[in-house]
Amino acid sequence: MNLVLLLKILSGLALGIGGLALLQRLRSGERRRLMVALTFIAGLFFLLEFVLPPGTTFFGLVPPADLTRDNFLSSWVEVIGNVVMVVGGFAFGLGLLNLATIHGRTLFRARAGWQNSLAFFVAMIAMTLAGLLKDHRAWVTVHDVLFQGLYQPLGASVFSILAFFITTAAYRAFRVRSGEATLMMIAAFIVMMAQVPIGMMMTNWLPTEGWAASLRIESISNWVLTVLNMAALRAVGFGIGVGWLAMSLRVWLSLEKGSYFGKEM
Amino acid sequence: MKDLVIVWLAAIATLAIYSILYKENPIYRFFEHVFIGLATGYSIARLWSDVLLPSWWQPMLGGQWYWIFALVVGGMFYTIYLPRYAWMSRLVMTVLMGMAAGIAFKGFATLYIPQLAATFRPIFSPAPPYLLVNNLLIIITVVAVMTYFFFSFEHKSRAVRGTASLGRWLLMIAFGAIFGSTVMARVALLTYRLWFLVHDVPSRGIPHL
Amino acid sequence: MASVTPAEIERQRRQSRIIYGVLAALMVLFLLFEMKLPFVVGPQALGLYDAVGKVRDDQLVLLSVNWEAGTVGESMPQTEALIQHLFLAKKRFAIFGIDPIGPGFAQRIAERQAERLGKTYGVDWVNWGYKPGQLAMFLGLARDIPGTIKQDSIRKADLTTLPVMRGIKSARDLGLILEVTSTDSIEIWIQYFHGVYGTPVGYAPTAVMVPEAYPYLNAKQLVGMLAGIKGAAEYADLLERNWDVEMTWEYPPRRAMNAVAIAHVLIVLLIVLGNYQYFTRHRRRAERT
Amino acid sequence: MDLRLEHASVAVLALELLLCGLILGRIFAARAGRVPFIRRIPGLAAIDEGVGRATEMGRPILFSLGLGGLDIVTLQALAVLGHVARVAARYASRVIVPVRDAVIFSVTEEVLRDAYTAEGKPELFQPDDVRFLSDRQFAYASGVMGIINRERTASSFLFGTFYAESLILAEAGHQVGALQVAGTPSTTQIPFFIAACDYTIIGEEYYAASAYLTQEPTFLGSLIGQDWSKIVLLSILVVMVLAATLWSLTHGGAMGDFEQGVKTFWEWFPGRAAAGQ
Repeated sequence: MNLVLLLKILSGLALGIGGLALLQRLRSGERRRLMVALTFIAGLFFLLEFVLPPGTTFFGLVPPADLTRDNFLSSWVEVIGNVVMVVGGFAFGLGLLNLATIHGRTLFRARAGWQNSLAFFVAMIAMTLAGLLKDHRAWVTVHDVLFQGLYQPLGASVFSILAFFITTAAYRAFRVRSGEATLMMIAAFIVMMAQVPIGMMMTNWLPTEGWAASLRIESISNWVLTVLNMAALRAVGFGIGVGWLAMSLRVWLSLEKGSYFGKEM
Repeated sequence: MKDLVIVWLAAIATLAIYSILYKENPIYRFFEHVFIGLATGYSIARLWSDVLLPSWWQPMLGGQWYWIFALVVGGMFYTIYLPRYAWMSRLVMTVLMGMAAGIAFKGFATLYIPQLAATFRPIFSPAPPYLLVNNLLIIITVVAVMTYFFFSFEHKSRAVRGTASLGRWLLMIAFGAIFGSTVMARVALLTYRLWFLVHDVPSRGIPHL
Repeated sequence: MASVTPAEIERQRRQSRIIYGVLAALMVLFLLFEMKLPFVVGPQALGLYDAVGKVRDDQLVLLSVNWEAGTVGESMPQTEALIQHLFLAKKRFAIFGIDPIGPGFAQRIAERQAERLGKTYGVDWVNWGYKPGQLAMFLGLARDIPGTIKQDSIRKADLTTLPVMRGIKSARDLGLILEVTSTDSIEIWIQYFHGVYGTPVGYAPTAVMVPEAYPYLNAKQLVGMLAGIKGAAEYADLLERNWDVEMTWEYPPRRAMNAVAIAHVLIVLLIVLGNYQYFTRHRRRAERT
Repeated sequence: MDLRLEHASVAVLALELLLCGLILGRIFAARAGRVPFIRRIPGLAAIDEGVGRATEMGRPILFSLGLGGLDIVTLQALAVLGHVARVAARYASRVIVPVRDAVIFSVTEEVLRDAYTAEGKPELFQPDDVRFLSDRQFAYASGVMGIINRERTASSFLFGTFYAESLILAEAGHQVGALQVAGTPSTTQIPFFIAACDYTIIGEEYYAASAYLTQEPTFLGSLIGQDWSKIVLLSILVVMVLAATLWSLTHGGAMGDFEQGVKTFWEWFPGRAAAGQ
């Protein structure tokens, strides 16, 4: 790294911190207005990128990268995505700080379960090092042991607990206590049976071609999934889409109320 | 030797997780903490090597000095611990929220309009009759389910009430189908875990003398 | 649903423990011992099996492998079944993927099976390794295979020098594309290979992805499908019935499927039992009032 | 249908302007005093019951925000959290919030702190109750499962974006006898919530939560606007289905040109030549 670059970076840092100090001098009402403005501008960028047709230039000055697909804002979407990813990445430290506080306190005050907190720290540090240094020969073994011996099987085991839970949930939920529960049960039964040979046996005597083939349990299951299920999910989706749009609109225009919004600074 | 350690660690870890099915216990608790520790370490390593190193550190040292501002902006998150400056963390947050909101206009179009257009199907035509029945059912389902989600009427009129409850029934069929179609995938996960315990552990975990 | 009394919670908890125990015990039993459960092979697995048989000698099979450690329990037996069939039926094939993990798994399986069945790397099969899955790469692959892949991933040899690649230049020389996957990567083969060159495409997704594949199957854009572990078991059954060679498995799909099937049976029985209890309890309550 | 909509076409723009106009119009009408009525949503009505139960039993409440990052879905979950926390503060109950995203973490802490302060009990807020667990799906799930079992939570609220871990969280809560309310726009997870929770908020009801809980005119108006928007979508749908049927009858069932027309309609804007090229 050359000295000039280092100086540039350091002065950038000073500039940034100076900027923050200036921001701090804003009065309460100004802060609020600044936030409303920033929210609006941030949303406006994505709105404009969508609304301006491909080929739009910035007063003829900034041409888009691909005239047939992009407008002049399009290439910035990726840049902004990158910046957000990096900035969001720095926030990870907040989570880390929280974990370290909770477990550190347990550990140093030797509260009940301090062994677990110790295990947490050891596992975290070892995995961080192994992950960062996995190309060094000495760390390959550590990485493999931690990754294949613990991390992966732990994840797979937690995931597979779902098989147990889906069984007890089905046992409790699928009772014919109401018309709705019955319908849900019948649909689940058909689709479940269509997945296993024992279920397929029920209708295997039917031909695989012609109209009678559509009475095979796989066909019925497929029909439930691709016609009824698809249509119902599509309709739910339209509602969710409208709700999403409405809430986005409120957030964008700072019309949102509630705990985090509209607070005095 | 390494393989032996891996197999046995994996076996113990698996059993420790399953032990919560009986009840919460110190062994589960221990492995839960180990897991969260490993996951945190894994995330740190991935964050550095997949995000910060290639998208921030390298470009910055490559001459794009202005990437240092990302650190300053990222630092603003940490003001939540300083009451006098805490509002600054909200400043970053509002920008992120504004973005999340602005994306919705495009998202609504690309996610839902193609689905809307795909529903424009004839319900009567000289084409094969079963397709038409399906088209009709799809339209009825979409209309009924959407009616169920109306909020502004207490479903007073009989037509609306009837359509809405039809919508709810159709929804339940759909949910049942989703439930049923997920069972095999989940059971298959468990099957492989159990296979590991009853087959791989004895065959790979016991050294052949 | 949330129960009020601690006694009721404890009762449900005991009940759950019994169910968990029975489920695990039954599945282990069916994994350890080869049970003869009733079994049928569906038309989709059969379609895929027949498609492999129809590949001509001057053609290559492209085995695209895009799965990770998370779906080993479904994707590995699918891959293993297909590789054994390709070797036995003497079809040349190339392993390929859009990230390094899948082809790595497939290579290990192929190496083990090749050793057992006496097949030679570079002659009977090849590993192309992986290429990041941009559209441009796929379009290049369709037009010019050796020019896009350049080297194989094991020996780093120029693709054109390997006997397995003789006469194979573009998508026209591919007799079949098999996609074993846990991500949505099938469309590109359908659109740009089947759609443009008419190359048959076979699909081996995980169980959760199966419903999305039906539109393609109905439109005959896919020659067949292996639906999760069930598909692998069906394929294993077809192999065992049609070939006089013993099949070997790192994870035997027929046994796994037996375990899966017994779990399904248990769930259905539990639902029936639950409803029976519900009715009897209701009747008792009705009699009392 | 395969549409190219990277940029808004005239039709898309017109539709979105109409929907946004309806929503904004209803919001301002409601703010001006025309406060509308909305129907009962059982799952949301049960939220206070869940908090009350925790108070009665003297055990904490668990509130999971799901796996989403900072997006609209999570913001809605945070709004529900704000309500739950205020009711909890009123009755001096604890709310434990396991979080999986560090950006969300800072917002969550503030939402919780504000709720306790607003109820005049800032001293009840325990910073340790907002816990960052892990950004890895199943590490998060294992952590939440552990918390539910150890704290024997009296009620669980599961709001946000969920994936396969939905049933792990819901079933763990069921096992300790928690009263559970779940709400998510992740439709494929709803069956599991229905199976294991007492109340499930389905689909768009999720976005009705703020309106229902606060009865704030802005939200109520927005909800009415959403209803009108859906009527617009339904009308388009019905008209186009009739048009398709008419076309089919007059063209012997050949739908190719009709579909091309629909595609052109949705994709066209000045300057774009023929669609589908």
